[in-house]
Amino acid sequence: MSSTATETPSATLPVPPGTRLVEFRDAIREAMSGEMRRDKRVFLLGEEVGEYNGAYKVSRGMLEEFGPRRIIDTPISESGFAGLAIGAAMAGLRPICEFMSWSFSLVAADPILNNAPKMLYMSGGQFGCPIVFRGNDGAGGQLGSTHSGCVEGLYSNVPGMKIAIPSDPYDAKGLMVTAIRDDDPVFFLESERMLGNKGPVPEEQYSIPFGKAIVRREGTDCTIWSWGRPVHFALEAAEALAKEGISCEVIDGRTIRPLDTETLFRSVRKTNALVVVDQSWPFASPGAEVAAQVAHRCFDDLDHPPLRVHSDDVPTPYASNLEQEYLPNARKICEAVRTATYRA
Amino acid sequence: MSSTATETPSATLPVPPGTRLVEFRDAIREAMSGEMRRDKRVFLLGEEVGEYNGAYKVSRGMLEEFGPRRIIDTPISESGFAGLAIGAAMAGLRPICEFMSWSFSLVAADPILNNAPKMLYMSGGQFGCPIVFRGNDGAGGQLGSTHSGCVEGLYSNVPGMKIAIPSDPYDAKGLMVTAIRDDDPVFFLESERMLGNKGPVPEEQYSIPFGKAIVRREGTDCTIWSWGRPVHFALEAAEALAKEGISCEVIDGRTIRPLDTETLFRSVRKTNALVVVDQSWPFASPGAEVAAQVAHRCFDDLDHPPLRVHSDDVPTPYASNLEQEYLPNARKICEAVRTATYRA
Amino acid sequence: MAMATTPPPSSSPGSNPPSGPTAPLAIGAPSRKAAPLPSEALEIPTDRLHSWLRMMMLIREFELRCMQAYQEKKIGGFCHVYIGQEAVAVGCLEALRKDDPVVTAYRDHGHALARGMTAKACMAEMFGRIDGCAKGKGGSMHMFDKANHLYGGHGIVGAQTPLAAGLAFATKYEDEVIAGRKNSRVTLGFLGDGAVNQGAFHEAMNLAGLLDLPVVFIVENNGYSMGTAIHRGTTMAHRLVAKGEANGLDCYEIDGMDVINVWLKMSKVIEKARATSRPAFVDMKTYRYKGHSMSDPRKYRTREEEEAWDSEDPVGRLQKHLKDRGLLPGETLERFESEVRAEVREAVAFSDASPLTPLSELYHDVFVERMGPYTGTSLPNMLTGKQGVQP
Amino acid sequence: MAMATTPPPSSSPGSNPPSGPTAPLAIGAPSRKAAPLPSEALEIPTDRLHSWLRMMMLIREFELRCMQAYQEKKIGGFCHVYIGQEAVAVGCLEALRKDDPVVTAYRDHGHALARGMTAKACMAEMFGRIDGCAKGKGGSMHMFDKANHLYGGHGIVGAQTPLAAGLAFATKYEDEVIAGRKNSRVTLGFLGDGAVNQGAFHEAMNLAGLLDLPVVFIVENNGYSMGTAIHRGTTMAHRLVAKGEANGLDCYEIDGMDVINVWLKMSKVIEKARATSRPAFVDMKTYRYKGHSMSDPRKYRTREEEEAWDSEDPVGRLQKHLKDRGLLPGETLERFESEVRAEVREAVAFSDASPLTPLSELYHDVFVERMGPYTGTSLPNMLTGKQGVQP
Ligand SMILES: Cc1ncc(C[n+]2csc(CCOP(=O)(O)OP(=O)(O)O)c2C)c(N)n1
Ligand SMILES: Cc1ncc(C[n+]2csc(CCOP(=O)(O)OP(=O)(O)O)c2C)c(N)n1
Ligand SMILES: [Mg+2]
Ligand SMILES: [Mg+2]
Repeated sequence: MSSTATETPSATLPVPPGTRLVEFRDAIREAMSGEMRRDKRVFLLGEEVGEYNGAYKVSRGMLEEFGPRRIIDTPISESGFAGLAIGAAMAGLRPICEFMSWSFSLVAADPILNNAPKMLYMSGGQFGCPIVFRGNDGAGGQLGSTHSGCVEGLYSNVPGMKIAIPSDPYDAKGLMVTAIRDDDPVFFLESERMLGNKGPVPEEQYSIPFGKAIVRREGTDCTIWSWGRPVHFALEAAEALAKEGISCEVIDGRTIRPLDTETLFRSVRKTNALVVVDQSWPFASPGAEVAAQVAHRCFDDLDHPPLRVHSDDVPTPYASNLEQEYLPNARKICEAVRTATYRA
Repeated sequence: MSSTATETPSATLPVPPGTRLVEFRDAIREAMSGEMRRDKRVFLLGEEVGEYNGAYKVSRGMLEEFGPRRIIDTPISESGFAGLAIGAAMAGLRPICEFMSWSFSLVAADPILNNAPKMLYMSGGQFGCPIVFRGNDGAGGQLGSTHSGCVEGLYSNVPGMKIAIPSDPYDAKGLMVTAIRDDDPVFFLESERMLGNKGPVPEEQYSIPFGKAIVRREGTDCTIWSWGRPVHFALEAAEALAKEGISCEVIDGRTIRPLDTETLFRSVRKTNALVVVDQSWPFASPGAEVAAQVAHRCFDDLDHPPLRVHSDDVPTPYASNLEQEYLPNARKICEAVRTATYRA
Repeated sequence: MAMATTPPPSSSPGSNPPSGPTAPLAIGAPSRKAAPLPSEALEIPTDRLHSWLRMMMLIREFELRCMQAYQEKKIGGFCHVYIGQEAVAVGCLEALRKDDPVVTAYRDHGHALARGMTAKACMAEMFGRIDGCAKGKGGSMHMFDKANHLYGGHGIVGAQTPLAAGLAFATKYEDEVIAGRKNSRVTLGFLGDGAVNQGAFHEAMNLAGLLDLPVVFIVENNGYSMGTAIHRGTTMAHRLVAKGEANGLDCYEIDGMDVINVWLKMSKVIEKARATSRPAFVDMKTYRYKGHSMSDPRKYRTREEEEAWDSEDPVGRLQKHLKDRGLLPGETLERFESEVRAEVREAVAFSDASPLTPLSELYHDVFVERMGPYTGTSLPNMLTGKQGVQP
Repeated sequence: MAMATTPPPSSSPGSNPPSGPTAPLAIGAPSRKAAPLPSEALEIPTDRLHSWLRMMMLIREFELRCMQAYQEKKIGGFCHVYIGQEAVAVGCLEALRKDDPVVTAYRDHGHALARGMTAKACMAEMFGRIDGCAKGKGGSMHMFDKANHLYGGHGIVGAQTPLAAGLAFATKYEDEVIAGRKNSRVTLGFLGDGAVNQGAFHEAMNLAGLLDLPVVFIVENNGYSMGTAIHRGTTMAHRLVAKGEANGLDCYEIDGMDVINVWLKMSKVIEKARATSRPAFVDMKTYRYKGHSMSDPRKYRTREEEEAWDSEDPVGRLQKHLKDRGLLPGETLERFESEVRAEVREAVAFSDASPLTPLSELYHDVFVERMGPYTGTSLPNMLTGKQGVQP
C-alpha cells in the first residue's frame, strides 16, 4: 500500500478523534518490524539494539519477536559492522544497520561512503547494496561537539545513495518502509529530539515515495523549505509570521537525495521568495544546494535572493543557551523571511 | 617573507629567462623542508614518506636530511597515525600528516573531522591543533571509484579547519608555508595530476595568506571562479572564449575555507556573471556554496544566475574516456560561460 | 612448513550462541581472591594513604551530586559517573609525575579531579557556565585541563587511544629530538573495555609498539559497555591481554578495586615504560556501580552480581585497610566526610552562581585566531574566515 | 591479584630503532625448509595437478602481458600484478566450492582468473572496454564476477575484510535463518600483510569470532606493503598469528609458494570452518616478485633477497614436482605454454577490439533503478534523482 503526498496528515491539521497516535520511535519500529515479518532477508544490527532494546528504545521488543539471529547486538565497531552489513547486502540480504548516533558513523565513513554507494557502479551493475543505515542525527540535546553532527551536511555530496529525513511519525514509518524496500543504500536520519513526538500513524505498512516533498502549510509570500526537525521551527515561524501578515508556504523535503526540485521550484515560482532551513552547518550544505539551484532555475521569479538558516558555522557547544542559539530556530527563520519579503 | 597576491606570477604570464623553475612536488617539499629547518617541532609522517621517498616522490630526500625521527614511515593505519599526529599537535608539535591519497582519509574521518577541528572549541580554547593534513586529491589518473575522491566536497562543511588547494608550484610552496605556520588544522589538497608541472618558485621561504584569491586572468564579461587543478581548465576555456569575443576573469580561490568572498563579489559585480568550476561532485559542494553566496550578495548585479561546472554526479569511472567526460573540462566551462553571457 | 594451529578454548569465548533465546549473560562475581597486600604496602606513608582516601571520597561525593544535579536538570546531555572505579584513576594518577600527559574517555570526572582539576571547574563545566574548565563548551564528556596535563575527556569510543600514542610521541620527541636528552615522560591513555573493539585502538597499539612509545593503555575493564557484557562484545574476554600481546606490548592484569594495589602495580608499570620507552597494556579489572549513563535501568545484570561487587567497594576497602591498621581514627574519617561534602557543596553553589556562558563565546575558540564577536545573525558570517566581517 | 606480565621478545619485534640511520630492513630469504610433501599429495589426480599448473601459468602469462600493456598505455591507473603469489589464489580457490563467496584486495587478477573469470573479461576491464567484467568502470583493482561468486577486488586496504565477514554472515543466515538448514558455505577473505595494520580488520576478526562466522581470512604475507618490509609496519611480524589468536580464531601458518601444500592445508582449514562455522586466520607466506605497482624500482630490498626467493617460484616448483614424478612430459608443458600464451594473446586482441565503453554508461549503475541516459550537460542533472529529468 502506498500513500501519496496529499493523503498525508499534515503536522498542523487537527487530529480527528479516534485516530491512532504513535510515537516517532514506535513508528520507525513498526516499519522495521513489518518489513521483517514480510521479508526474512531483512535484519537489524547495531550497538545495543537487542538486549538493551536500543539506546533510544527504537527497537524495543524486537529481540523478543525476532530472536538474536535477526536482531544482532554488535560490539562498538562501526567500521566493522557497517562493512559486515554491506557484505551481507551484496550477497542479497537487506540489512538495517543502526548507528546509535550518526556522529559515530564517522569511524565507518569509508564503508558507508567509499564502498556501499559505489559498489553497483564499480562492479558494472553486478552488485547492488540494498541497505539502510539509520540512527540519531543532529544536535539539540546538549551532547557537545563530537556527538551532535548533522551528517547530511557532509554526506549528501556523495552520489549513489539516498537520504531520507522524516519530520513526523507518519513520515518516519512510510519513509522507512520505502528505505527498506529500496534496492540502493539509504541513509535514514532520525532526530533523538523528536523520538517522543506523537502523531497519527496507520497500523498497516505503507510507503512514501522518495523525492516527493510535502507542503506542510500553504502560503503565498515566501517559501520555507526544510527537512527533518527544523520543519517544526519553520511551522512555528510561519505561525508567528502569519500574525504579521506574511503568508509562508512551508515545505518538508522528506528526502535530501533525491531532491524534489519540482515541488521546490513550483512553490518558489508562486511565492517569489525562498528561505531554506537546514540544520547542518552552512558551508557546502544541502541548504546551499537548494539555494543555488533555486537561484539558477527560478532566477527571474525571485524578488529577493534565496536566504539560508543553518546551525552556526562553529562546533556544537555544550551549554544549553549556546546550543539553542547555535541551532536554526523560529526567531532566525522569522528574521530571514522578513528580509526575503522586504518586511525587515 | 610574505607575498601579496599581486606579486605572484600568474600562470599565464611569460616566464623571464633565468627564472628558477621548480616542479609542483618539489615546491611542496621545499616548503616542508624549509619549515623543518626553521622549526624542530615540525615533522612529517605518513605511509612510505621516508625510505620510499613518498608514493609520489613529494618527500624525496627528506629522510636523508632529517632522519627517521622526523620523517616517519607509518603502517597503513590512517586512523591511528592521524590520531597520533593530532595528539602530538595538542602537545605542541607541528605535524605534517600525509595521506597517500585523500581518498584514504575516509578511514580517518573521525580524527580529522570530529576531533582536530573541534579540539580548541570543546576544550574552551585550551588545546589547539596546529597540524597539516596533506596528500593527493581528486580524479584524473584512472584510479577508479574508491581512489578518486575530491574530499573538499565532503569536508568543507566542517568548521574549525582551513582548506588550501594550490594550482601551481608557486602557490604550493607559499600556501604550504602558511599551512605549517598556521595554528589551526589545515587540509592541504594536492593533485597528483599536477605534481610534475613546473613553474617559477623563489628559493627562499615565503608565505601566501589564506583567504586571498588571485586573479589569474582579467576579464569583463564573466567571472570564472575555481580552485586547484580546474583553474587550468578555466584558463584554457578563457583562452578559447576570448577568440569568440567573450572576456573572462579567471580567479583562483587558493583556499576553500576561508573563502575570499571579497574578491569574488568584487569580480562578479564587475562582470555580472559567474561560472564556478569545482572538481567535486555537485550536490552540497563548495561550488554550490559559492553560487549560493553570489546569488545572495550580488543578486542585483547578476545578468544571469550563477552556473556551476562539477564532476558529474556519479562515482568515478575507470575507463579513460568516461573519466575525462566525468571531470570538469574546458568544453563544459565554455558551454556554461556562453550560457551565462547569453551567447549560447 | 609448520602448521601452527591454535584452536580457541573449547567454549569459544565471547561467541554468541548460534540460536535460541539470549539468556542474560552476566560477567559474574569478582573473580579476585583477596590476596594479602605485599609488604611494600606498609611502607606507604599514612598521609599519602589518607590523601588517596580523601580523593576517592571526593570523587564519590562529586558523582553523587552530579546525579542529583542531573535529576534537577542542572546538568544536561550525557553524564557518566565514575562510582566504583575511583581506585583506578586515583591509583594510576598518583603513580604518575605531574607533567606526564593523561587522556581518557567520556567517563572522565574522576580523572579530572584526581589529576588536580577543582571540583568547581569540573562542576561548573557541566552546569554550562563560564567558569567551567572549558567555559561550558565541552560538557561532561570533555574535561580538559592544560595546567594539569589532562588532554581530555573524549566522547568517541576509542578515539583517545591514538591521541595517547601521539602524546607519548610528542613528549619523547621533545626530549630526544628537540632537547637532546633521554625521554622522561610517560603518557597514560585510559579506555573502556568496549573501546577494545574499536579498530583505532589496535592501530594505536601497533604504532606504539613500532615507534617505542612510552604510553600505557589502561583498559578500565568494568565488564560492560552500556548493556553489553564484555564477552558478548569482545573475543578473548577471559584473557584480554591477548589484545596487547598481539602488538608485542608489555601486558598486565591488575585488580582495580584496591587503590594500594593499583598504585603499587602501576608505579612499576609506569616506571618500566619510562625506563624502556616501551608501551604497555593493562587489563584493569573494575566495576561500574551505577548505570552507563543517567537513563540506564541496568536490566542486563542481576542484583546478585551487583551485590557481590558491593564488598569490593574501593572506598570501603581502603577505609577497612586503614582501620585494620589503626590508621583511620573515627574523627579523621568524619573530617574527610565533612570536608568532601563541603567541597562538593561549594562546587555546586559556585556553579549555580557562575554566569551562564555568554553568547559571544559561541564564536570563540573556533580558530586560535579569533573570528570576531557573535553578530546575532543566522547568515553564514563565518564563511569568509575574517574578523567578524559581513560582506 | 594475578599480574600476568608478558614481556615482548628481547629484540622487540617490529619496533624501529629509536634513532640513527635506517638501514634497509629486508624480510630476508625464505625461512621455509623444504619439507617433504605428505603422502596425501600423491593421491591428487594428475589432471587436477595439471589444471593447477596450467592456471598458474595462465596467471603468470596474463600478468606479464598486463605489464606490457601498461607500458603501452593500454591499461591505465594502478595495476598490481600477482607474479610470485599464484600458488595462493590457485591453491585456495581450488579448495573451495563453486558457491563459496570470495573477496579480495586490489591485487586481484589472479583470484579472478582462478575463480573462473575469462582472461578476456579481465583484460578488457583493464583496457576500459564494454566487454570488461565491470564494463570498464571498475578497472584493475575492482574485479567483480557475480556468476563466480567473486565479490571484488577492493582498493581500500583492509576494507574488504568486514565485507568478508558480511558475506559469511549472509550465507550462514540464508542457510540457517531463511532456509532452516545447516550452514553450508565458507567465505574466503584475502588481504595483504599491510592490511593487518588497518583497524577494520581487527573489528572484522572480532565480529567473526563473536558471531561464529564461517570465514577464513587469508593474509597473503608477501613481506611488503609497498616499500615497507613487514616488521617495519607490523608488530609481532615474526608471529603474525598472534593477531588472529587475539580474537580467538583458528590460526595457521602456511607456505604459500607450493600449490600442493596450499591446497592440502587450505582444504582442511576450509572444511573445518565449514563444519564448525568458526572463523580462521591464515598467515600465508609468499613473495611478490615484481614491484608493488608498475612504478616501483624495489630499492627497499636487495637483489640477493629477490634471488633467494627465485628458487621458490610456485610455477617452477610445481613443474619440478611433476617432472620428478614423471608426470610432466615435455610436450604437455609445451602445450600448456602455447595454450596460455594463445589464451592471453586472444584476450589482448579481444580487448583491443572491444568497443570503448560508451559515454552513456557514465550515468548507469549509479542506482539499481536507472537514472536515465547521459544528457551531455555538465549541469547537475542527477540531483533530482529522476529519470533523466532536467527541471
Ligand atoms: C564510536 C562510538 N560508538 C558508540 C558510542 C556510544 N557509546 C558511548 S559509551 C559506549 C559504551 C562504552 O563502553 P566502555 O568502553 O566499556 O566504557 P564504560 O562506559 O564502561 O566506561 C557507547 C557504545 C560512542 N560514543 N562512540
Ligand atoms: C586505506 C588505504 N591506505 C593506503 C592505500 C595505498 N596502498 C595501496 S596498496 C598499499 C600496500 C598494501 O600492502 P599489502 O596489504 O601488503 O598488499 P600487497 O600490495 O603486498 O599485495 C598501500 C599503502 C590504500 N589503498 N588504502
Ligand atoms: Mg566498560
Ligand atoms: Mg604485502
